[in-house]
Amino acid sequence: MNRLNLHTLGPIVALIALIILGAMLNPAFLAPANITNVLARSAFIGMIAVGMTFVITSGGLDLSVGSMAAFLAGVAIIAMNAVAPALGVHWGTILLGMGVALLGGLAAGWLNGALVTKARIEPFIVTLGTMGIFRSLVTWLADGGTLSLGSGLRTLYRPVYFGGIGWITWPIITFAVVAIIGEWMMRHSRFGRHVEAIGSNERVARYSGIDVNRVKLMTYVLLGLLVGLAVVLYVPRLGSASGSTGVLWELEAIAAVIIGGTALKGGTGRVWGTVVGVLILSLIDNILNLADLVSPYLNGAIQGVIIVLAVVLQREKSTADER
Amino acid sequence: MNRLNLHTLGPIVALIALIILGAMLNPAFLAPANITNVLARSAFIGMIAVGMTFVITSGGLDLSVGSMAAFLAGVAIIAMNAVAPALGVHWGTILLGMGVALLGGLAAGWLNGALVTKARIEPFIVTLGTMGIFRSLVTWLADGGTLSLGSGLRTLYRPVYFGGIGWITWPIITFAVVAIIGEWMMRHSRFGRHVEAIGSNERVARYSGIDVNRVKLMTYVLLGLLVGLAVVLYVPRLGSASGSTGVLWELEAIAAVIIGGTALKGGTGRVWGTVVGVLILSLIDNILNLADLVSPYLNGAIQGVIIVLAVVLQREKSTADER
Amino acid sequence: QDAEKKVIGVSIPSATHGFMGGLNWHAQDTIARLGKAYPNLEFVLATAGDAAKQVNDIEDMMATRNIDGLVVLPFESEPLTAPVKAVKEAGKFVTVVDRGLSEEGIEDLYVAGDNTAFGRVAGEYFKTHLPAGSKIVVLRGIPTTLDNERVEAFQKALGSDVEILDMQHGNWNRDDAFTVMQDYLSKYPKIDAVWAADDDMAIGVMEAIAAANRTDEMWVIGGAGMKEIVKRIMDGDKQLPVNVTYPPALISSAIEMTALRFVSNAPVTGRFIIGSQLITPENAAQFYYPDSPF
Amino acid sequence: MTVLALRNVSKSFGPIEVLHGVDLALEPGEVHALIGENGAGKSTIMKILGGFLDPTTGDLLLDGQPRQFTSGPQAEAAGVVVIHQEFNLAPDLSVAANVFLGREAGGFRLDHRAMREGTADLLGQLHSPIDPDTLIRDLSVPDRQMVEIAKALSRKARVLIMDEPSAVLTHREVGALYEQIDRLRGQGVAILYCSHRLDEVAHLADRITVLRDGRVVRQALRGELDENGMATAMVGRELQDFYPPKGHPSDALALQVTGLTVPGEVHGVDLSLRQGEVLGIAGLVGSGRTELAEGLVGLRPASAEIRVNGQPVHIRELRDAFAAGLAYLTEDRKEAGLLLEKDLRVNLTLATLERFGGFRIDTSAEDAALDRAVADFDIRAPRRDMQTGKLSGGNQQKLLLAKTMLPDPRIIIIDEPTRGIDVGTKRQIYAFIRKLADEGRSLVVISSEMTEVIGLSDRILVMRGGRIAGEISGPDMTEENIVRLAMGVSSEAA
Ligand SMILES: Nc1ncnc2c1ncn2[C@@H]1O[C@H](COP(=O)(O)OP(=O)(O)OP(=O)(O)O)[C@@H](O)[C@H]1O
Ligand SMILES: Nc1ncnc2c1ncn2[C@@H]1O[C@H](COP(=O)(O)OP(=O)(O)OP(=O)(O)O)[C@@H](O)[C@H]1O
Ligand SMILES: [Mg+2]
Ligand SMILES: [Mg+2]
Repeated sequence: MNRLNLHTLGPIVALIALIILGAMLNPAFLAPANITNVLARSAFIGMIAVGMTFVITSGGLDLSVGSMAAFLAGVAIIAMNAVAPALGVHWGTILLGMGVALLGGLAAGWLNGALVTKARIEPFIVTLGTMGIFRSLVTWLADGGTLSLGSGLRTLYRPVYFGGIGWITWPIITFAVVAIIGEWMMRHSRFGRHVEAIGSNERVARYSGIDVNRVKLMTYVLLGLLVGLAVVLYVPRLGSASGSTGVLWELEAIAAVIIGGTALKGGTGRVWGTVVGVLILSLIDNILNLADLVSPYLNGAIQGVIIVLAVVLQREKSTADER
Repeated sequence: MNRLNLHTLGPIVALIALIILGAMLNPAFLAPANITNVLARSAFIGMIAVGMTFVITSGGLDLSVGSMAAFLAGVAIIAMNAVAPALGVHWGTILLGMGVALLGGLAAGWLNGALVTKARIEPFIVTLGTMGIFRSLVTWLADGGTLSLGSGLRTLYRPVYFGGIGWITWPIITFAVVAIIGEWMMRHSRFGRHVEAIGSNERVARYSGIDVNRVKLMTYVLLGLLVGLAVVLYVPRLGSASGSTGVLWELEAIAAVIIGGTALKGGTGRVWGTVVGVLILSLIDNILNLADLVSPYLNGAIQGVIIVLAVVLQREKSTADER
Repeated sequence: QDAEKKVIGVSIPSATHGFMGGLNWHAQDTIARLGKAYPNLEFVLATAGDAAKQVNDIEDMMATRNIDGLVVLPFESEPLTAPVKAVKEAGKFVTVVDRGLSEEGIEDLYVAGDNTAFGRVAGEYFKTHLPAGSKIVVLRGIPTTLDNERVEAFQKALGSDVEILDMQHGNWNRDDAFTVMQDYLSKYPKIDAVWAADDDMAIGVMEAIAAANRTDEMWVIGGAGMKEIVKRIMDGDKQLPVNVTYPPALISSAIEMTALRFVSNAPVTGRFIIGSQLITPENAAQFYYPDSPF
Repeated sequence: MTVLALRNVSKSFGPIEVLHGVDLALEPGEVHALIGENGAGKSTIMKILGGFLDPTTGDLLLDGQPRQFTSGPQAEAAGVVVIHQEFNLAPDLSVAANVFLGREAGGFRLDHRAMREGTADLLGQLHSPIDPDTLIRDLSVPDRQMVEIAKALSRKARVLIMDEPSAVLTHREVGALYEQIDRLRGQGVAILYCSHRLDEVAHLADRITVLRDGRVVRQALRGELDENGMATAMVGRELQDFYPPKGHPSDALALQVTGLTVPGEVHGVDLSLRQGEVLGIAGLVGSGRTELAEGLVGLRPASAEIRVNGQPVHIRELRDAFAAGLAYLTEDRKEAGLLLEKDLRVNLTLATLERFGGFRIDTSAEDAALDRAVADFDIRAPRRDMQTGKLSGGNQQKLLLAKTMLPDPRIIIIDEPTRGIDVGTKRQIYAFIRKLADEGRSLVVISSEMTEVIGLSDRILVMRGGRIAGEISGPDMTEENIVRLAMGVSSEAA
């Protein structure tokens, strides 16, 4: 493909620059332990951002993913705690919790998608609404506090986040699989093609016999499912959920998608770009922790500057042909 | 205009429904004091949302307004405190503070606009970046705490928020004036026409000799200026600014714009709709506080449901014509 | 002397409201002070906006900064328990500040305020200073376990003679508190007192009361000892009879004691609970820190 | 044996009825031409046949049976394929992806190769060199049209409905299109063909239906109607003197361009234009005519030395060109010319708003200007406040012309002036162009219709590969000469 020019390489250049910067600041940066940490923690936002890539590519948006994750984590914990006395501290209980998170994600995604496609409301408004709803519900379920997984279950479940094959932990593996499947779907599946077509021009897609509403609905359902999957890996990490879980994940996920080169108005989806975007965002945080800055109050400013710079790199074209 | 059909009336219907609901739930709702409170509180988001209407109509977006407001408030307070010893507790000092807020808003808006138009970065990314930057800067300026206006100045400045003509306080008056001018500009000025044209089809605008970049830049500058104006009225209210000032104002402003019937993809701006949207959002909060609900944890959920419902009302059309 | 370099990590929530701002300030101030006093001590400070970010920060300190000790103010207890435990298991010295972990016996040192006392002391003041049948309103913080503890203790200490008309979340935020209070004032024709539970919220609340011209009708009690509020108590402001301490400076004590462990080999362990005290016009001067941002 | 037919069909949009009791029958193996003035209802008929619109009253008959299509794709499943007057391509997708959109090859995994090859095949049949991997966004207007045609050919059509397929094509591509039409006719496909090029209709059609104001006014078989007859039937009166007489340009130079270079597209072009002159520019698709014009008026980065009335001017952006008295009418009406969602008034005055009031836009002055434009250019719109995108294609083009002329420019560059415009109006526009020249204005007319360039121009430049391949004037202005220069065949006469 001759489309792999500077424009597409932009995010990768930014990523490499960050890696070099990190390695220069602190030699421990490239140690396997740090790499494992960074990759594993990117996994949550990463999987969500892969789903978000499809939603955005089809011309949609989802602001609810962070609250949805908190809500699903809460519900899964409640479910596991509820059956634990009956089933015992047992993988069955955990599988049930996972099932609840995934099915819940499916249902939540479906709700968003149905409101967008059937009730024809702007995705921004729909998901702003459900964002408030999910956030409220988890706060209410937790009675303003924290929902925690029973400690027996926590111990059993823990390896799902911390274990893996050598230093490649399960979240890394899952994220990689999701990213590869996502990239494959965007490029090589009919679904991906239709998602791009809808984002590019919805009327054309409809005239070509594509079931536009179904495809759009599916993007939200897919995203919901991936949020559920992220929750499955998140719960063993912290073992709890509260009203402050997943705050601002939606902004991070959307930012990753856009940094990766997917246009916010839809039409072109780049899943691998999203992965790079997620890594860039995680690395910024990591690097800020590696070095001692003037003031921690300025972290946000440095983060902001780097995000903008990362994107400047990929906007090198366009000045050419049309102004 | 025969375009004043159900579609456009949607938000107004929602507003009236909310007013009736509020009056039914609590008779104090219609008391002048409450009306003054709600209107005056709406003024900040309201003025910002009017500016946001122009940005969104031209196809842009600004996520930084909340942090920008916090930053400008901080800078204005610092400036006033700094000159107070020299100038004294005096209207001159306050006018200087106002000038700083307005000029700062102009500059901040110009920064966003320039990054969007000159560096050609997606507005979402630019303003996500500056959002982090402004927020960090104000936290840093306040040393993590709160910047407070000296109490003499405070007393002098206070009437700018609380005073007015009878129960119509200055924020209400300013908001009304901004809304009217905004609506006028969108409908009757060349600038408004150009903004709509650019959002509708940027290429056509360019081929019509419109200086697309300049107009876009101006929308951000206008928004910045209105953020400055909001700050001028915000500071006298509590006389302070901190890292938590204006958090999520951007979401509220954008939501108000979209509830009001302006399309997120640009092309059609409805300033009066935005005003209605702002009032809807304020009223929801007010009603939730006035009514006795099951649990305050569920406020967010009810808010979400009402926002979605308010928009459902205006999505009645579209299914018609061509397939 | 080239004593071996020791690194102490400090992980705290970021300055999203007044109290945390004060805490951030004290943490930085202490670090700067101790860094000068003990050249062989190095400090790593990280601030986090949510629990997950805080876990990341601690992971990074372990993986890349090779810390010997950790001072942590958990954003939330539950999610931080396992990660802090992992730090302890790696043989590091652990100091937990303010919010206890959900498992006992992990930390070497525990320095905390007393949330229950914070609510109780306030509740007792209301109980003793209001006649039976009085009506009050309450502003709550951001929904968290900590807020729940305070409010429960408050309600328990208050008893049933005084009626709580309403409790809404002001999120420890001046603007939110202002809005909520305005609406309380519209809703309730008679309010005898307000428990704002936090000094930031108290500021918003008082502004709303002043704007409604009902200043004489009710008094307000905040909490945490913000300097402006303490000053007004010192000056004998009628509307602010007292305040309840919850000093952000407790982070300083925690960092200092942890540092002591590394410079003196003194056996520093145990639990230090800094109780909540009532600030009254008489004792206010000793709670007044004019340099702190809080 | 009729495949698809309309029986007594009427169609209303809101209160306005645009078709009145139309009957039409399509036979297999026959090319049926549908002609009529702009806004007569041709596209509407085609959309009804293709399942994109429902008739308000009357029936659609497929194989003699009444049938209701609920959507275009459903009609397509029944073998009724439409090439729309406006493009139906997803700009962010590649050519191959568009051709196979909704019917992608491959099982679980898309078969990119099959689709690429299939597309290359179809384009090959059309003698088009477009690379199947190019994004539609990067194609020129004529190339997009070729993709549309390829896309339609890839569908197994029993009925092929083509709404002005040739309007944006040049000579050579039109030839390839005819070839395919002949092949399909041979295979027994029923073809409904709409065009404003009457020579084309005479050449292709086995049967002609003439529509006027939403009514069928004439049906004829091949040979029964010549071009003149068609025009008369369409317009309802005789048309004479199709092209106005040539003018008498003065010697004063209105525009001098030296060394115009648009990087990668146009290489050092010199041209000059006299006052009162109509200069034609001809060439094949991709010869760089549009780039030349857009570079000249500041719409593309370009370098050149430009003099207007002898004074040097710097044109860096379009506004500079406007200020120097230049105007440019784009060939890309939908993407660059008109705001399809906005009403007529907004579009008309968009480029000249500063003329309508100072601080406040004077809407009544705008309305007056629209009244004048509607009269001058014969714009037929059912309602003034309708979306421009709902105007018929030809009327959109007239609105665009009106918009371009509104600033009263001295030098006017028109890229494809009569694309999709009916004969009657074309004549008006030609007369109008000549009138402008006679008033002392200067015009550059870029056109892919050779008869038009020849009939209209005082002098013709022919472009090839971004350069001027030659200049012809007077009696040398013949199709043969133009083709020879455009294709780079050396002149036999020399
Ligand atoms: N969606 C619509 N809403 C309202 N009016 C419409 C709509 N579509 C078409 N019309 C009107 O119907 C009439 C017929 O339009 P149509 O597009 O069929 O004309 P046409 O014969 O194809 O003309 P042209 O040669 O210019 O393409 C026109 O007056 C047009 O404005
Ligand atoms: N935006 C673009 N990006 C890449 N290539 C383009 C773009 N626009 C046009 N081209 C290519 O540039 C060449 C010149 O096309 P253009 O259409 O401008 O020529 P032209 O002589 O004006 O022909 P016509 O007016 O008949 O289209 C073509 O090969 C076209 O495919
Ligand atoms: Mg037509
Ligand atoms: Mg061209």
